[in-house]
Amino acid sequence: MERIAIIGVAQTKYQRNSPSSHDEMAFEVAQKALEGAGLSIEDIDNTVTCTNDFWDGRTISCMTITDASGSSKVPTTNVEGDGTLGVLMGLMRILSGHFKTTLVVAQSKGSVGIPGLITNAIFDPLYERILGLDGINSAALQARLYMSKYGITEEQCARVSVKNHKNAKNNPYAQLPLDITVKDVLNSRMLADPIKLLDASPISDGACAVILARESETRKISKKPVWIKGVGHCSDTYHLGDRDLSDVGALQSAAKRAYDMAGISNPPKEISLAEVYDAFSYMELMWMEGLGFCGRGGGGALIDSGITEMGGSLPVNPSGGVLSAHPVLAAGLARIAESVLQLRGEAGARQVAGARVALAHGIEGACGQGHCVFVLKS
Amino acid sequence: MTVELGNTESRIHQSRIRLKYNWWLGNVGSRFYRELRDRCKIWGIKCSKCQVVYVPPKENCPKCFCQMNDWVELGNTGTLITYTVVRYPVPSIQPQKPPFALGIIHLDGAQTGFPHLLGEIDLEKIRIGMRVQAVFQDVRGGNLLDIKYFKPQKE
Amino acid sequence: MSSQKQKAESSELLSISSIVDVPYNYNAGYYVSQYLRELKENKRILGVKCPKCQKVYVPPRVVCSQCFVQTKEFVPVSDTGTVMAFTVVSVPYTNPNTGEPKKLPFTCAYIKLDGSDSNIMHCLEEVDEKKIRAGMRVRAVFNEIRTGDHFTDIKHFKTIAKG
Amino acid sequence: MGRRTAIVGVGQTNHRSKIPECNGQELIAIAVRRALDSAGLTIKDIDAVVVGNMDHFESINYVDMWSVLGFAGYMKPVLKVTTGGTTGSAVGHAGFYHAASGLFDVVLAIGWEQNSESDTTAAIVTHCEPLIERDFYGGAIGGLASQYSAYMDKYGATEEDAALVSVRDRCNAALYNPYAHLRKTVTVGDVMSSPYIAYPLRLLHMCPRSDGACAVIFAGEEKAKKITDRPAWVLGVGSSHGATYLGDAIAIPGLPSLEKASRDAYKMAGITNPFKQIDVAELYLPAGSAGVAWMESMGFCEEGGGPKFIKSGVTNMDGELPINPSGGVIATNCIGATGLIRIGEAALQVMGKAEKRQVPGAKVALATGFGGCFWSDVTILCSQPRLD
Repeated sequence: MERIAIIGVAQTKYQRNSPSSHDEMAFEVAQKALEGAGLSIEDIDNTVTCTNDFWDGRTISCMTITDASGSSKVPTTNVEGDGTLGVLMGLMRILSGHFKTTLVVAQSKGSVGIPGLITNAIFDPLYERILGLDGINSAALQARLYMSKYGITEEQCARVSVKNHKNAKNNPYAQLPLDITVKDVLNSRMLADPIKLLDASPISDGACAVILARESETRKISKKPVWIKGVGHCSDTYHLGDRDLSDVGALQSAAKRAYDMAGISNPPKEISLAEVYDAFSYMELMWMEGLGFCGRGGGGALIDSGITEMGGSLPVNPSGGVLSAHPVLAAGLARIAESVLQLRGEAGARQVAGARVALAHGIEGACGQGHCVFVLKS
Repeated sequence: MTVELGNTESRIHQSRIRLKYNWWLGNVGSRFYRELRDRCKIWGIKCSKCQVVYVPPKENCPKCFCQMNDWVELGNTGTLITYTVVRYPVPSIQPQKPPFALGIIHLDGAQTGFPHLLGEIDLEKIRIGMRVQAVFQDVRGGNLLDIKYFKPQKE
Repeated sequence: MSSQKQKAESSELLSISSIVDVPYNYNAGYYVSQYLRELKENKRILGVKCPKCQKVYVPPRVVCSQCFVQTKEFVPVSDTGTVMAFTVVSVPYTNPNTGEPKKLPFTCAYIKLDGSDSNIMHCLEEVDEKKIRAGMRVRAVFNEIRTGDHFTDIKHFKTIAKG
Repeated sequence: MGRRTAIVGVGQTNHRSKIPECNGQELIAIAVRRALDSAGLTIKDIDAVVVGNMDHFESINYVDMWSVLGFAGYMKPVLKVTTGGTTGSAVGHAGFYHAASGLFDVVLAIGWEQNSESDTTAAIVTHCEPLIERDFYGGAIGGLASQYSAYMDKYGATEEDAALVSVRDRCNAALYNPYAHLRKTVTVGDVMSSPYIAYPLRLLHMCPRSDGACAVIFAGEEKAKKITDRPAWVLGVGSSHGATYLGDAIAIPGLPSLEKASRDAYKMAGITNPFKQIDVAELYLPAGSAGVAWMESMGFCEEGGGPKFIKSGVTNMDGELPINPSGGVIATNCIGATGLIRIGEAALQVMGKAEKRQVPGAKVALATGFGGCFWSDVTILCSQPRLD
């Protein structure tokens, strides 16, 4: 694969009920990403936006940010999905040879709608929706099965929440920097057994932008480019009952593709840090297994070992992860942006010392039906 | 008048998207619900290649894309694969007032799970692996809630 | 949810019917909030000026689509303007805001207000297409009771009689 | 660097006003199976999938995840592209970029819509800015009608001019295209005596709403040559999606986005004289008016020359540049599929597989997409990897 780099990133502060409209948030990050890269809008020859019609309450939701994402004068497309898939689309557009520099902008305002209603619409209207399934209770079905099958405890899940909210204290963009204990998590309000309030990510507003460029363009900028070494995406089947919800095959397949492309054979040894899509605490443990950072069922022992803490050999979600800010669609893009900051050595108080290779991960649909994995290198 | 960002509170415009939808069930889904409605029977469909029985049935095998036409009548009983107790309210979409229990049931004779409600059950005593059986509504209209819920099967 | 019958025979096709009703708290953001406040409090229509190309956009927005610079200055525009394009809508459809049938007919018009370089979409009082043409002059009619809502604070645009 | 890419398979459903014997995924499966069969492939040969539709038309969130039942997407890479009416063409372009990037060899692009499941115009209306524009927009019909009223005013075009386009497309569908939804020949008199639905457009000026799906298979050069002797090579793509407010886009009597997108696509393909070099065009014309007002935007005639161009008959089946042999959008509009059907139909023409609607000897075909805030996508396909 031709060398493609990420040369600019920007994020808004993530918060609930942000006073900014969709386009104001999108413009803020688009402009900041350009400034950070030392580029002007004329240097951008195409854009990719990531918006969702349900979350935004608007058909053709990408229209909302067409002007604000700099898409009015250059070819653009809209990936209605996680920001990681937006970057994949941007990457393919450059690799096709027809573009040099792609601006990717993702935004969402969870506070505009009612997440339970919006996530209910993920489920099959013919067979599933009438049961009142939504993002939280479907995750609870998955968590219960996964935990029961592999003997993962609620304490181990709680530890993920404690770690990530603590990490968020070092991230100025995070929404929920918290000093909490495992007991706080276990005693927080039960939403859908075994998921409690502090096992779940918040409702967030926010935007994120990333600029990709082919190698020849990177010479124009002063910032250290961060190279895309591998990428893979994959989906499981759709009906909840047809899936083995404790299985992580789709993630394994996406990761394998990304690792093969990047030449990574021993992920826990070769990867310095990971930013993964922990919409719920148990997910981080499951995704660790799917990404090959431990064996199947090893997620619990992995968090117990402290390896994934800041200062451990494989810090996971130094930013505080999605548990600390969950602007849907932008959330996966934020994983990439945070990984880039780490690899540039610009992650401030959340910097992982000596970070060389980072993994960024996004999910799509209910219970991680779809996954997208990026391997990035300084 | 110059722009001073953050100078005023944003106006919130309350509106909605309220539309009626009518989703076609197709030949396969219609037959499944007709059987449920008219005869209280649950049918699955078998992929002749993968040898997997899917419920609810579908026309195309989700794994090999074969067209499936081998209907299999399933029992009303099964084993609970996983469950949760929903304790928070979401307006207008929940079938019962919380708390209520959701489960995925491995129906006898099928190889896949069937998500449904759990009823007549002590919410604190649900466990994976328990045997459950379908309870049908007296008046049925041809949708998933023609099965009222699954209740624990008498030993 | 309920099921609807198509045919009363063994190959009867069924469907699942449901009203999907999702409330949204649309956030006006900074620029449109200012616009709506001026409408409500001062019966004044605000635009915003691009510092680079000096174009004035109504409604106000954060960015000039052509120059990609942040707009910095609100400028009031006139309540009179020119109809650039229009249609009289008579096709029945559901008003998604209410789920009820949309009241017909209505005239959707694209109006370039004097002092603005962009067009705003609103309705005309006139619904007879024979009495409307592109290039026609119109004036905003404000509601006496205003709530900060673009659709109702401006009641409609009224034809300005010639002469 | 990118590589040459071609279309190797096309499939579509027999589009209708409603198709209750299929749910959405089964509808997709019909198109996918036909596309695979046309290329002699199985689903195992597909390396990645792109899908698109409009969420609120069927009220399904994350359609990429839902759609996998339509093509056995278990353990396949899938993503969704949605850009309004241009969704189908954007899905096609995304399929092209997937294959051209070298990351995937054989890529399945799917557009679909089951418009009979909801009130399409109501769902379209929600694409307007909710605080400023939603209440007064009359759906796509209202936008197109407003635009044509401005065009009529500026260039003296008439409702009859727009009716000619409607007659051409509806008759092509009726006579030549078994997949089309509306297959009834009409006359200018029929169009002009149908009622106004949004002045100056009448019922028979407008497209219907249809149920249907389309699948197009893209492949990188090496694979494409193995799959078929005569693929449809993608020579050019162009895309222009400007504006956030409809007020900024509609009150203009041409289609600037189409001008820009075709200019980009022509440049990439090496086309300098579009009218002469293009043999057949499959255009996203949602109303007869568009078939008049937008001709100049693709460089087919001079500014304001639309009425004369259409009246001359050059765009009829036996003309120099046949437009919409399939009957186009006025005969079939399953919205998320519509732009992809244009690409698929253009591909069939240059592959010589368009059956009764085949334009003899067609080598270069143009396909367009239209939607959103009056946005455009353009695709140029050719029977050879490069222009002569």
